[in-house]
Amino acid sequence: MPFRRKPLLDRTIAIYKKLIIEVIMDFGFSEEQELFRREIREFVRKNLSPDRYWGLLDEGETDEDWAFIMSISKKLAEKKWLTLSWPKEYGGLAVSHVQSMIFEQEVGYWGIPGTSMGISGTSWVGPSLMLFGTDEQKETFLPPIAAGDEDGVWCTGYSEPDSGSDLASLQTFAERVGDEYVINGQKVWTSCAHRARWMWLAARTNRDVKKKHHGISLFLVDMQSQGLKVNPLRNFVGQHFFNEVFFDDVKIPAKNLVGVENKGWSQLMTALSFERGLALGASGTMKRMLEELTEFAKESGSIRDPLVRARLADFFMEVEKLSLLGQESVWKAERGDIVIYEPSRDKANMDEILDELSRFGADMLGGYSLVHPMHKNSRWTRLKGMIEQAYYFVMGMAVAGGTTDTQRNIVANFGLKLPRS
Amino acid sequence: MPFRRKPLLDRTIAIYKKLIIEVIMDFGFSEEQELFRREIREFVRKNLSPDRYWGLLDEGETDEDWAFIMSISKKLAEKKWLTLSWPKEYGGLAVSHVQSMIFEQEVGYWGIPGTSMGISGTSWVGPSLMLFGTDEQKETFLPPIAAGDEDGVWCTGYSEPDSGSDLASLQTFAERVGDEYVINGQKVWTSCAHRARWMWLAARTNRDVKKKHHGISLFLVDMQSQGLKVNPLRNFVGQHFFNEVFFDDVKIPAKNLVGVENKGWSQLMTALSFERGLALGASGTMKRMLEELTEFAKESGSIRDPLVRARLADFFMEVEKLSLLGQESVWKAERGDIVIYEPSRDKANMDEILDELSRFGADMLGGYSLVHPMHKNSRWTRLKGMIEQAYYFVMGMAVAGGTTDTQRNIVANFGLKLPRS
Amino acid sequence: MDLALTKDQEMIQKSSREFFKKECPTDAVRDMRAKDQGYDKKLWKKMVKLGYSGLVFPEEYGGSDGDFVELALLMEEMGRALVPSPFFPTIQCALALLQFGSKEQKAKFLPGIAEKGTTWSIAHSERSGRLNTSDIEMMAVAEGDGFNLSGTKLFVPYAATAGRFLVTCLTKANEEAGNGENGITVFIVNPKADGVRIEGVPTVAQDGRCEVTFENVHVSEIDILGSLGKGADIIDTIIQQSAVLKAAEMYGGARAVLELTVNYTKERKQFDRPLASFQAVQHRLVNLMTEIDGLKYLVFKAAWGFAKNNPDRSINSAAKLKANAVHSAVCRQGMYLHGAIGWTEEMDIGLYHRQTRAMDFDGGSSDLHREVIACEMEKRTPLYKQVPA
Amino acid sequence: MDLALTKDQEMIQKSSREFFKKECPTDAVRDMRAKDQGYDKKLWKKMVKLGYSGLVFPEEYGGSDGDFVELALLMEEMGRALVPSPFFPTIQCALALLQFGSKEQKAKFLPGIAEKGTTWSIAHSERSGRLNTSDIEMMAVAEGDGFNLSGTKLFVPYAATAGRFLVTCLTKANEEAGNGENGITVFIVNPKADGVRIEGVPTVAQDGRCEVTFENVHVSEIDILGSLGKGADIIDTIIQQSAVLKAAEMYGGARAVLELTVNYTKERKQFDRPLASFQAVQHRLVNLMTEIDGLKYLVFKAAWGFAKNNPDRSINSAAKLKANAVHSAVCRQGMYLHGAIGWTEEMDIGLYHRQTRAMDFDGGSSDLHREVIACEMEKRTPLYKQVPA
Repeated sequence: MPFRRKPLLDRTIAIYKKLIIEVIMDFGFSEEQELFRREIREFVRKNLSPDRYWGLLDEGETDEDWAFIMSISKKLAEKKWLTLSWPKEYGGLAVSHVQSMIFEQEVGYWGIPGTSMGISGTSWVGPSLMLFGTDEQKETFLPPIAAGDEDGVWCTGYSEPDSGSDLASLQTFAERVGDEYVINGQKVWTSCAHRARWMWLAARTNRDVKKKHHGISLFLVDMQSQGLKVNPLRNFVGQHFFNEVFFDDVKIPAKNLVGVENKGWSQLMTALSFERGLALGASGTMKRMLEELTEFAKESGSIRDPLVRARLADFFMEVEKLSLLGQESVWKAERGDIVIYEPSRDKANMDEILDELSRFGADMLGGYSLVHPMHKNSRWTRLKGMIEQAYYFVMGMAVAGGTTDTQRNIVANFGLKLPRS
Repeated sequence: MPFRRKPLLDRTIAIYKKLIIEVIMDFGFSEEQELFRREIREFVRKNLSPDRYWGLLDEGETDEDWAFIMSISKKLAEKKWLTLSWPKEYGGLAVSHVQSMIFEQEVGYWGIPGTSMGISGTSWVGPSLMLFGTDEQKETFLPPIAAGDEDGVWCTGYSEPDSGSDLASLQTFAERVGDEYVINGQKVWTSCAHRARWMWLAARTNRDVKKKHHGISLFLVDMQSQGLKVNPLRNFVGQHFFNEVFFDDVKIPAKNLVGVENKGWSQLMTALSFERGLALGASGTMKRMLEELTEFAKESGSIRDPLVRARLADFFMEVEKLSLLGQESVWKAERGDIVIYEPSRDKANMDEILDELSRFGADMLGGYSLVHPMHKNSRWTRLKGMIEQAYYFVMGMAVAGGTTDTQRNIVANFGLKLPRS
Repeated sequence: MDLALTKDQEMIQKSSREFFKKECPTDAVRDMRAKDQGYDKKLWKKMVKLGYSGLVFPEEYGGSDGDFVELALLMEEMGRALVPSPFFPTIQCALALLQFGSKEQKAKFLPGIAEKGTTWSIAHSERSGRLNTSDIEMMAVAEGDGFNLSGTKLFVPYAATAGRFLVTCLTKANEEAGNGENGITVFIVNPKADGVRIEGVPTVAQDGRCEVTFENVHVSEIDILGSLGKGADIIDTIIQQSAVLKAAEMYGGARAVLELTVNYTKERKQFDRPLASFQAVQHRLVNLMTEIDGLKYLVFKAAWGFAKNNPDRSINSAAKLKANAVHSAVCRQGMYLHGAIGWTEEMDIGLYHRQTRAMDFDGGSSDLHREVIACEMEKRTPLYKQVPA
Repeated sequence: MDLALTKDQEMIQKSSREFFKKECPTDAVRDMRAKDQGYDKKLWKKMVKLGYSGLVFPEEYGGSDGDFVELALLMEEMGRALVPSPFFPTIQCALALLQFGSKEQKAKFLPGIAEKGTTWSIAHSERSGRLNTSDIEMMAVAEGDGFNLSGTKLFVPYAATAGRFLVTCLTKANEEAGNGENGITVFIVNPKADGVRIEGVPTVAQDGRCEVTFENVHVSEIDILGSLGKGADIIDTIIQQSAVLKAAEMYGGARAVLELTVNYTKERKQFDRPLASFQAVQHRLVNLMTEIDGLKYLVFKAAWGFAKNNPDRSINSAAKLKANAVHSAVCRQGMYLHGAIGWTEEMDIGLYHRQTRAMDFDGGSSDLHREVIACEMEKRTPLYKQVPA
């Protein structure tokens, strides 16, 4: 089957030439998309100081920090950027996957805070409610999220002390009593619980099931409920992201059940699948780290060291690769394909690159890498502390989204169709 | 419990000082041992050309090569170095483990060929026969090995087409008929079968066993037996180390059974455990490669490249580490401890280092690494072809002694006492 | 952003894959490699007939106006099918002719490549065994209407059957200017010229490598490619383009080896379970797949840059850098996961592994490309320091 | 070759392990680190009383004539127990005093360290944040009976409570000689001298790091360590010795983290089976164990070299190079295998991880030690080219 095109060219030369120029496998962006990118950067210049980088799990230590983050949420809401991909009826802009991607990349690069309304408001609580929620739930809960209100800040109650990566083994129990559910149990590693107004809770509603995946339901829980206690879990360098949340006969109205009782597992899986953009944001963040490190190398003179040059080049390649893999998922989603193993593939890869990049960065900083990442204003802090932040928190991130090993198992089963191990 | 020693010193100062100087944790060698090392080097200078390196699975391609290798075996036998660790009654020198170690290190560094009498004569056929053999077997089979005779060249028939790392699943069957065994089946990856006079064979003698490990026996098989066919298995670059061996009603005298029928598995495991020195020889070989690469870098000027310097330093560290780990096992054996997981630990590590070193070496050689490893005399061959040899054969070596993954499983179970996966 | 292939691209991919599957099965690869010249001239003629050699030439030179992405797709298929052929060095030279050749040179040489399948080779690397232009020592001395070339080139691919060479030399005029980089000139040389001696180098890839010695070989001034003393830029362009094309070929090969290995580990049982069910095996395969997926997009983003006439040096070099790492890794780990059987000459995986070093060499080593990227990074003003336009 | 410990060595190992287990449990570590000076003076006094600070001094200076292997064993135990103390910088300085100090200096200072537990610190690194002597910019200008020192030293450990500093400076006399390396002089400086200003740096390891500023600090000639302008050799020796001691400490820490992690993965269940039964987990742990075992022998072979008065630069540097890789790897992978719980401040593993960067810095970075090894390799005639004596 020869593909010389001369006969073809003879006939339709004009159309063909057009085809070649415009429709080749395309890694570029439209003018509108580039405009949007510039608009985001304009927003950053106007609203964020160049002296602080809010990315890399920096959710703000102090109340002042938190107030600032919420003020950014508010401004993002004004532009409808909090809910960029939501349908217009829920206050969104209903933009394409590609445009969402651009936003996530920029958020990663500039470290724009306050984009997710707690840990989960915009990313999966909203979209899940649109799919599974009642009309009343939609009317009550979506507007505060879209508006960037304090009342739209959510945390997510999945993990429990003994469940680890094995989410389905959760034990927190919600018992139906009249038109209420009474909740008892404990959640752990709950990011943002100390800031959130609401919790997106997965609890067991039936213990007599053959497969532990059955008998799980999802609830909307007021964090101000009686019997609910939030306990800070400081991390090993003293920062406060995580919490324990205790439920002692916490009563919530039955109408705060999401979807169908005991069918929560598939809803929960759907919610998890919304978290596709991890690699996009992370590659933006790592691009920033790499540019900052290159500048540091230029200023310190170590850019002349061939070892530094070689490693910078390697990381450029890795970050570019990760970014392109993230784009692959976006493109697949855009054309309606189902993305299954790709986010796991990219998550595992991202953890590894970030781990190596942060260690390399720390080596480059030498003595300056000794400085505590919480002391962002010390005069010995370099690169706004982002290297130390990454160095100490990579493992936390690796664990937070399911461990890297678990991600690789998923890719093995769904990406390579290998038998379960 | 303070350990200030002043009171002690006051009393026995002289004895104590002696203690300090002579008995600290000692990485050095005695004068006798150093002398032995010099004697080996003298042997090398006298008998081996500096233009060829015989290590790294180079068992000689041509009949001339083989004749040369056997001539070295003969000379080694004259010095009793083939059987250095054998008891004196069997023609050995009964040297210490440390002295054997020195020999293995030098064999690796200088690439001395012909030290093992086929693939197994000196290393496990001999020692196993001493433990499990009849007096007649010892009298018949040990002297030709010790003498470096062609009749003392052995191959080992363990692997079969479907057994892989799972040795116990072997299917070649030996049936007792009168005072003979009749053998049918097939072996594969049999190194040196085309040179060997004898095979050390593991075959099944009982199929009706609950655990497949039972019902295996060991035999001594004449390679000139009728019905035995050796088929070369060339490797992917055209070299001939491996063979298939077919048994079609091969009859051997019943007295060629080793030890007890159906108890072969534990004898076989004992034989495998004799193979402790792998890391010692390999670290010698890698030390040589590294020195040759350093010389190449000096000659080509790439020694001034900081990237080359850094990688050379890393490999120096790795090879030194591997060598020290190998010495640990020797020291443990010397003082009578049982060495269990250590050889597996070092084998897995060795495979990895050799893989990386050979790839680094190939990168350093640039275009010269394109040259075929079998063309050792081409004027484009560098470093006697040892880098290409290693680059293409590492995986073969990784597989030959049980895969690296299997080695790690062993270390996990026996070294770290982790539960079976 | 749309990562789908165009209809034309899909057609090239599909048709070439089918063609090579039929015409170049692995047994044929073994036979072809065993030949002295390292390939089969009949297969080469068929490839020429299909328009492969002129794919990206303008119509006026007998080509079909294809774009760089199509070329990369074709290379991918050649990598997948292990096609032994002088395609790569020929296209390396042809692209340089297209970009730097005079009108006369193009008219003289390109139709021969596109229609008659004249093969070319690039005689560049010397005793350093590297592609860095700073390593060039071969001299061209002005004489009469041109230059006399003397020196030795190493690892020249498929040189024995080439119709022309591109040869890099130091030209005296520029050497006096004191700057080695800019003192280089590229000459078009006929291998049949007096003083050219070609000797085969026995390579493990059996890819027709030669040592080519030039002894006072006279080359007319009209056979200078580009202009006198400006050869370093030409070489740089050739390396950038060929890095991407070679990376595409390596991507095809890497994907094929991954598939071979996945299939093997699914079938092969060990300790009564498929090898592919061991977590250690799975994670190796997953890591390899991740890198191979990533390589794909680096390659095609780079190729897209050339197709849009806006190549990105960092991406081009990143593609080859990643290819060098991935191709070797999947071959070595693939061999490992195949176990001893992968080592035998009957299995196809070894055919790929034999090429790893040659693939690494052609189109530039990792060190070379790391330095290209580092230079670009050093030059660039970081985004966060840019003042908005 | 005998890798067993001597009775004395075993006694030190056993007694110090028990001592730290009792006196320095991890809760105490948390408390001590939270103090301003970063350690507990009471614990330090006890350590002094046990003879730790004078372990390797000759008897005449109040020491117990221990050898370098014993010192390394003690460091190993401190690493295992995370002991916060100024032991390391004090011993760094003390070893330099022992080797390079005048009789008077030794008599004046060593007994104070051995018996009173006066602590010392080394003020060497500056704004480059590295230990390379070529980065030293601080100047000492001759005046009167000595020199005036001016400049800023960074990341000086436990400086706020130190009784003396060793300070590296460029001395003018030598700077004029034009060679920066040899223009360095080491001064013994009293932190209470006029013009010394000490400010704490908030480090994640909470290890009492300070910035120390010297403003025209006058130091008498008799407080020069070694001779004028020969300080580079002293620093080199200090780095070589302290590389091995720090590596020993890191070995102890790494071994402890491995044990914590192995135990945790055995207990912790996931998907109804112990975490430690997953092959991916097992292989991670096996690889870590291998490296930690290897580190042990590198450390003790290096220490043995010092004990025999025949130190091997390559081995010393290899020990630190390996320690830098292993300690960080086991902390990071250990954190990872612990899952989220490892991240909490209640778990001990985080206490080790907080030290990784400081451990890497003290005793020399990987780059520094790679270069030491490379120099040695370059100098050496390879065995196969040596002519027999």
